[in-house]
Amino acid sequence: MSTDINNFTAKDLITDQEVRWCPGCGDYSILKQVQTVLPELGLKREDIVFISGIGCSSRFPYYMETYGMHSIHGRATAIASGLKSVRNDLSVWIITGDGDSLSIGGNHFIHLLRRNFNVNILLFNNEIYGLTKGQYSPTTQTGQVTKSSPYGALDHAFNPAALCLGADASFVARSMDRDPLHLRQMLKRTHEHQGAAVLEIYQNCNVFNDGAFEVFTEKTTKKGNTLFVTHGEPLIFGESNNKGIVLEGTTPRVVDLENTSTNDLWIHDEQDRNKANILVRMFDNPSDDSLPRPFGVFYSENRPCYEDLMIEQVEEVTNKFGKGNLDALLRGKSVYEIK
Amino acid sequence: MSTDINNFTAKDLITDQEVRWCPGCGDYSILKQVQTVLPELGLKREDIVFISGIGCSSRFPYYMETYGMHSIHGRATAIASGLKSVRNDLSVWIITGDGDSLSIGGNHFIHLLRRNFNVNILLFNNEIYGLTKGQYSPTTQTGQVTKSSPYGALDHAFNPAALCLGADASFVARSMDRDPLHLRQMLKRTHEHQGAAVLEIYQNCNVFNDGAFEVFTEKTTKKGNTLFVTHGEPLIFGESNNKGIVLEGTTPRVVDLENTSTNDLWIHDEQDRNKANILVRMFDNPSDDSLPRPFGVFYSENRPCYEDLMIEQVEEVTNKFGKGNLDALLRGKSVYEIK
Amino acid sequence: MNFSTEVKEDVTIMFAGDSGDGIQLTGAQFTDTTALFGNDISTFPNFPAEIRAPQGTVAGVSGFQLHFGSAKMNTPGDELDVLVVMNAAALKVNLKNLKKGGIIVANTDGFDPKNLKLAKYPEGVNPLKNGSLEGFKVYEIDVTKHTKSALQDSGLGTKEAERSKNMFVLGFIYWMYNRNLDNTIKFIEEKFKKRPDIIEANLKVLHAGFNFGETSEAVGTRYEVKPAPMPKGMYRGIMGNQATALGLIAAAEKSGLNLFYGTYPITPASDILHELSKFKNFGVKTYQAEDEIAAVCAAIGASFGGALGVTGSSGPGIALKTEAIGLALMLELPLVIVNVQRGGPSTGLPTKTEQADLLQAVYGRNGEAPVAVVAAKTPSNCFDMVFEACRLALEFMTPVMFLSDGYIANGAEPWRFPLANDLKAIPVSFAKEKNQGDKFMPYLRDEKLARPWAVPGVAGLEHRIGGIEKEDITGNISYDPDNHEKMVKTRAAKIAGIASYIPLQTIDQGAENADVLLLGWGGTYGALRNAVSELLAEGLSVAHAHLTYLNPFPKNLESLLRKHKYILIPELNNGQLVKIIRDKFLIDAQSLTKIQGLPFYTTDIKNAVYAILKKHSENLVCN
Amino acid sequence: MNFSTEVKEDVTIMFAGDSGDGIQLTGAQFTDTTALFGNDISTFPNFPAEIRAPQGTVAGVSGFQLHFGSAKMNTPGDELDVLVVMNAAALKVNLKNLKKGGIIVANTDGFDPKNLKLAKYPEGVNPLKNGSLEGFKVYEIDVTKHTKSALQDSGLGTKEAERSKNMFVLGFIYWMYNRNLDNTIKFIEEKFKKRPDIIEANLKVLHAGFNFGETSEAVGTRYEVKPAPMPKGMYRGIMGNQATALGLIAAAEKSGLNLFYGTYPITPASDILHELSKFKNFGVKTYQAEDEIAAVCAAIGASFGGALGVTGSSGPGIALKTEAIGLALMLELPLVIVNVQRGGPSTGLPTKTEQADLLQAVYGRNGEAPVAVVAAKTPSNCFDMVFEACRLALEFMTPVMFLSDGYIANGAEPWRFPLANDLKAIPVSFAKEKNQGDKFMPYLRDEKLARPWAVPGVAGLEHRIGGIEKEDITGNISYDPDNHEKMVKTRAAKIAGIASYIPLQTIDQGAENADVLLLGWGGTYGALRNAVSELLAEGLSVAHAHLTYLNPFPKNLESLLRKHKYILIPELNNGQLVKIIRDKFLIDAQSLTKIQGLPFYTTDIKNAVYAILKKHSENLVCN
Ligand SMILES: Cc1ncc(C[n+]2csc(CCOP(=O)(O)OP(=O)(O)O)c2C)c(N)n1
Ligand SMILES: Cc1ncc(C[n+]2csc(CCOP(=O)(O)OP(=O)(O)O)c2C)c(N)n1
Ligand code: SF4
Ligand code: SF4
Ligand SMILES: [Mg+2]
Ligand SMILES: [Mg+2]
Repeated sequence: MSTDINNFTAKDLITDQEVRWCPGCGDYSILKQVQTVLPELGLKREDIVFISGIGCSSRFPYYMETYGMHSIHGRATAIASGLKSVRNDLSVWIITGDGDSLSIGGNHFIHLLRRNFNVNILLFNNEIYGLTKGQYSPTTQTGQVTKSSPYGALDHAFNPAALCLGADASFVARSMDRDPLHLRQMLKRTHEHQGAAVLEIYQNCNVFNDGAFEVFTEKTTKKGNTLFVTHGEPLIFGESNNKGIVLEGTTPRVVDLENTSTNDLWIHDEQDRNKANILVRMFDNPSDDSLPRPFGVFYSENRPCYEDLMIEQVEEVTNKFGKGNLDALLRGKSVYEIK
Repeated sequence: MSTDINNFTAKDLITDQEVRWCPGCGDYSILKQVQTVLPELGLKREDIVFISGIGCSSRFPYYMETYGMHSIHGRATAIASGLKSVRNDLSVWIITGDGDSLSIGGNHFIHLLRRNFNVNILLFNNEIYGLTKGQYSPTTQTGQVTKSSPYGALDHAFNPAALCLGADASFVARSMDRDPLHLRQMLKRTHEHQGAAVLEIYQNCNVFNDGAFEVFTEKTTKKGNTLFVTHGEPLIFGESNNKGIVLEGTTPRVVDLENTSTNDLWIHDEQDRNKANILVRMFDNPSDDSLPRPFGVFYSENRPCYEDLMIEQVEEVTNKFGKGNLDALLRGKSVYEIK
Repeated sequence: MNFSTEVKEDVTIMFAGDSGDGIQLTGAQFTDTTALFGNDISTFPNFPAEIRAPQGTVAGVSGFQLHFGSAKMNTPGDELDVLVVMNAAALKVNLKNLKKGGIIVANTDGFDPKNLKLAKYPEGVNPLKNGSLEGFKVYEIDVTKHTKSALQDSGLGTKEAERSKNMFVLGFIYWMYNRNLDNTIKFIEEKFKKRPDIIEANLKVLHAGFNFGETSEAVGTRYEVKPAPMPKGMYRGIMGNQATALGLIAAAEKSGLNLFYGTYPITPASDILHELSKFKNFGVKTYQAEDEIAAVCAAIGASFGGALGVTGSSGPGIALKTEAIGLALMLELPLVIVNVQRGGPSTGLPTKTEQADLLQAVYGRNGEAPVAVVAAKTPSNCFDMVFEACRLALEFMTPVMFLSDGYIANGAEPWRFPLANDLKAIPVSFAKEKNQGDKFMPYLRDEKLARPWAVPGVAGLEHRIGGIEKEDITGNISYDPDNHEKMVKTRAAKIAGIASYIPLQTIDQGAENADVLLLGWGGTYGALRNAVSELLAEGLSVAHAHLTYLNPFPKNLESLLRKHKYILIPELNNGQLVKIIRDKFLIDAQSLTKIQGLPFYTTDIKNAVYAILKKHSENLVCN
Repeated sequence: MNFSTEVKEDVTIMFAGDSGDGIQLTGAQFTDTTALFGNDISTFPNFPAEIRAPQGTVAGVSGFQLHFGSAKMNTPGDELDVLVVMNAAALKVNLKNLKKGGIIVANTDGFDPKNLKLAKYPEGVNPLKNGSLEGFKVYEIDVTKHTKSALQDSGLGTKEAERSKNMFVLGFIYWMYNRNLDNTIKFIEEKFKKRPDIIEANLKVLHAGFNFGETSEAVGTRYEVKPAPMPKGMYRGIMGNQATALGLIAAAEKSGLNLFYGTYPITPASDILHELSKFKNFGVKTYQAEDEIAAVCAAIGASFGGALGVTGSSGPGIALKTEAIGLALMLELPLVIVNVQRGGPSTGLPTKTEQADLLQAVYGRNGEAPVAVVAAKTPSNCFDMVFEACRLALEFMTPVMFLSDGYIANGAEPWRFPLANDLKAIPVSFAKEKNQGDKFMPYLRDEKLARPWAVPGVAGLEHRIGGIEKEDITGNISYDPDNHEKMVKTRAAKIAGIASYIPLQTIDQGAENADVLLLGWGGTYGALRNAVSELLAEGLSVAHAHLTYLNPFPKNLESLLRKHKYILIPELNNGQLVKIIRDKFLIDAQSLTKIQGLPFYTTDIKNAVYAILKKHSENLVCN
């Protein structure tokens, strides 16, 4: 990263548009961290593009003095795929909500992951539809009372990270609006990954789903309920880092570090998909609520990016047949003359 | 299952419509097995509904003398969700292709799995678009030359079973057109499962993708390349059942049964999601092609069905507020009289 | 007291303030009380743009406009008589709509430097102080101070105390219009059942507001608005989306079917989902699908299963449903599609009103794909027309599009609600047996050209349907050329034939052979009715007909139109109905359009009529 | 030899047989050879319904119809002069189209009991034997036997040998029409380069067929069809979908852009994808998306990035794209939407042709959402019109819908292809710098009302666009009522303004003031042209104008129409263009429709014209 490229600061990323989220909304913090991190990534500002769908979170591009598109509900991933197909030189950031990406946009989302376009997906998960004023989303907890579920939501929620892994995502991570430092680290990792990188960000919607992630974000409960994973490090958490996770066969268990050596703990390996699958499922089993919720990079895999494959194929074919000649194309293989 | 309910035979399921698949198509065998199994399930014929999308495979309902709908591309799952919401008494079978379910229909597919409607999904995977004459599908192998990929497909294929698990499917199984016995067993299991059951069926499209599953279906190669899993049984395969699979940590390895006791083998547990995730990923690692491809029921979980939850909620609310009275509803809470 | 009482025919009030100021509740309370008093009322809430803006800004202003009076109120009013503002931003946004000489009630606390700055008034400018409001009657009240002092012994914290501000304003306005507090007292007691301290506080402040009017020297005039001569009967207030929800439930009950509502949230249609989801005890099933395609498909599935399948959305969501609507019309299953129109194209103006989806409703599908289209003209008419949509869908085995719009969906009016018994039953008969010898023919038609509805579960009626062209009568796949032509024509004839089963078109007001006929449709009814009333009063030869059946049209529409000299078609779009009318009847109908996300004002329409009359004055004279 | 030679103006042949019989290849070879000879040609392959049926059945019949002659061939012919059938099913399907007195060439081996049964002839009935073909000239040839005996020493197995059957038939027909074998010999040598044995076998059988004609006593007449007086130049054969693909590549080259084609396979549009995917060496990127919504969105993304973004589909897929097309028009980015129309509604008749998506193209979106619409009239015209679509999209920064249909998409004709240099360049200039002082205004427009195309990567032009209504000039979100009206009107004016940048409408044939003007559009051109030629030859006062620009219309359309007494609009739908014409011009245009998945026949059109002339004979006489 050469310094002459770092031609902008966080301030330069602020647009002339008034930020219009509700006071107290978690989106503010995420905006702030993104604006803080971007200048440190060695990018030119003009090469950065934010593409969003529709939702509170999807207003994000209006607040970023970069190129941007606020598209239609659920389609940011599809639009970004086209953009990346023709412009692999750009740094493309997709901003999407839990409804935008996992409900209406679910199909484009999983297909983008499968194809592995080199984009950064920031999934603002507030477990609710914010913009349309409070209906349940595919990540809303079963039983929750919302505008559209006055007697409790019946739906079983997606586990977004598990869905990503099932769709062959090459990078899956999680952070939260209330932990700026971790969020910035994760934003960097997301950017650095070559391929489709999903960063799920727990985001508080203080108007329609206040406190959904309280246990993970509030000082009093955070340490006991969150597990920050780091590649090569043992899984440790707890009030005074006094607990760890061991893997018994394929089953994670909480252990007390007074009785267990950290050497016996599960050592996080970002490249191990099987373990990543277990990691992201840790809190899915309601019968075992002692397991903390993991944050960090769960999985990271190197796999060719779709847009690079496209370019390679164009080059290969061009090498084989020579650069296309329009006249030859129009003539085709079999011509005749009328004299 | 009382005999007076078994009022129909396989023959009664044949319609007056000419079956119009290409000669040699794997769809014929699947049709035959379904017609064979259905009368044994204790269902009334009039309670059976086949719903399909669009594709060669989706012509299936026309050949079943039951209720049926040949809908639009990718939407059979969505239509079935509505039908099941109002008619939990019906046995609903969804017929879909790899394009129909995983490409255009991907979103409805994963959402149906998440919600867990009690339906049977038969996914005819021929790794190609048959009906539109041979374009690559989301399960086509990377590099394959097809009508739409004359220089080889760039796409990374989905692992359908892994995608299903990521989407919280409650039942995932696999069988193939060329193994009628196993297919019939799997059809029964699929039916028996209470909840959304996905049965992926490897189906040969002899016109556009002939031999895609040859190594698994042909006598000479089948035994060495397939692994039939059964709940509670060790994972054994090979020419003379001479090989087994052990789980080292979370990594499956092939062992020779001459050196390893079957007691040390991985014992299949349908209820273990973590192991199921490893099982369905076994052949994903191209560097390890010694691992066989598994068939059978990979995962099965008991979870409430969506339509039952809907009914329960209607009942609860009705119990609480009494059966709705239209006059009271029209009056509302605040009325006044003009005299 | 030194105040006089003035009698007024009608009054338009706008309550405006920050999203957090309880404006919508205040408006609703005033509405209820005024309805109980016997006035006719029309209301329209005006929400801020989708995302709540920081407090005090122009973007965050929430408004509630209501129009009440001693006659039929057709619209929430064009211009305001009274503007109640809780802060500077609210004044800034709404002042332009206030009549010359109108009243401003301003909460001075909302005009402190901070609020003035948030409202983007230039440094040092306070509109209350700089003479800019000359020509209006301004009542400046420090509502916050009065509220606090009313509550000083209540033990409530400042924040909680301040929340009752709106009650002070409400009390004051009640006083101004001579209203009784009983209804609101009852409401407060009900709402805060579990918090007696809050009840007490709110009542205190409400009375304080009322008494402030009574005792303050500042206010010189009280107003009296006599009850309206409304038809006798039982009334309630109703909003359009609510009426749509009730209409659907009523149709389900009257047809003996279960209602299935498949939808995906979208402004301004979501409230129908919210409303319906409350009524599970009617057996209603609401299904919030993953997207609009899934929603309509689920409704089709439900309909296949014998339920009343309904799906609802707004423009962008309707666009997504078009392929599946095509399937439904090929399957010839009943399906009701609710479209609460909003400003477009694309995401457009989601919270604003428009009528620009008519052509999409009539023509927006691949292939020859006719569906029936109806539209509601007022909030309460949503009940009637969505009920009609269900009736047509069930009687003709067809998709029916029901058009509402943001204006009537969120607007409210008094509704003389029907008794369940007075609603006509919708006869539905599922196929029970074979209909052609020993065979069941799923596409054998009745006299309405409707096919039988055979739902799974009946032995012997097993059959398959699908989206490929179907053979006449058998419903089997058919690629036969003549059969295709026949089926296309039959589906078209079925929809056209609906004309024989809907009411004839009537003239709403005016003569049968006026110089100018205003032909409207949907949510512009109130504005057109007002305008035509006034034009008639001026002695002009105008008439008004309002379409609620848009495909097919009532049978007599052409002859009705031909009796008038000039046809003017006012629409909140760039001219859509006018295209269909011109094509169908080759009548040189002219278009009056407004594309501002706003309803028509009376003057918009009157001016257009004046212009026509002027332009053609010669023709009209020599006649 | 005892045969005579008869000179014919034109001949229509149908080759028909089982899907496996190599019918399409046979037809294509005959086409090429005949084109080289200098005849004009029009061809139309007729595939079986989507799924291959068991061999020998009626559903499995594949056909290739071609019409060649000494004049301009506008259609593949209504009725057949010659029907070549490889089996009984092929005869059964196609006999009804054979002219009285026409020739049947029948492979007797395909009329064995098994084949007769598969073709569902009643037990014991063989149409070749029961006199039912009286009135036709029937040449019965045991093609299989001849083929086998030609190859008896070839060493090929029976199966492989039988595969050359089609070459025997081709050789025989070449003989019948006095054609030279060279072109096909070259083709075979090329195609089977790696299998000399196959080359030898095919050539043997080809010659055997030719010699059979020469030596067989059975055939009495040979035919001569003289070359057509075609404009001088270099020709090639081209199919519509192929022409569309080439047109897109040409437009990309001539605008200096990279072509991005986002699509999802669907009949009959898929071949455009297949074709384009071959030409990666032109920098073409084809993207087979997960569905049609993703396909159009990806094209929008590509366009945002500065590529020529194109998406293609057929009716059901286009329906799915409507929401995103609305976004593109709001973003004002170039986008070409290719719609190869097929029989509808819903899945409809996927392999058949229809023109029933016009109203969807013009009106099928939510809100006021105008896009430009153009249509191709012949296979080769697909090249010109899709090129035009690209030009308009790029010059006006707008979505443009290009309409093709199954008939011209799969039909072929000789094409005097242009030189790359003769194609007009499409000037594209990306925004390079700020356009208003030190600011970049993404919605500042040029004289065509087009906004600048500023692609990511240019420092200083950073900006945001989206689907919410945008403020004039700045492109910021705006909820302002007047701005919305202005933007709606501006977008409409931009599209309407295209009329100044397209050619005026011309009369294709006939007088400028005929009694009857046939106004057609799209793929019916050939049929209309034929019919009008014949009517003119009969001395009737008819004319033909054919629209390729459908929104907006050419500027002079109204005045052109008004010069004719009666306007008849023939369409392969239930009357769509006619609606727009009647609305726009209040002209009592009449509709002629055919909705059979088939093209018009000359007689369909002639009869309609006779009927009009008869009905109005009084008016026409007294004139
Ligand atoms: C096609 C379409 N359907 C529905 C909507 C309405 N809509 C806008 S945003 C949204 C969901 C927002 O939820 P989420 O994606 O979680 O974003 P959030 O507002 O919570 O950040 C919906 C349903 C729309 N704009 N377009
Ligand atoms: C909306 C829409 N898009 C595309 C198509 C065209 N289409 C029909 S079937 C099909 C894919 C078939 O593949 P698959 O689902 O794998 O079924 P198969 O034919 O292989 O059994 C496609 C693309 C369609 N009918 N409708
Ligand atoms: S509604 Fe929720 S998510 Fe949206 S801006 Fe407000 S707090 Fe944030
Ligand atoms: S194309 Fe393939 S999948 Fe379709 S019917 Fe033929 S063999 Fe079967
Ligand atoms: Mg959300
Ligand atoms: Mg397939």
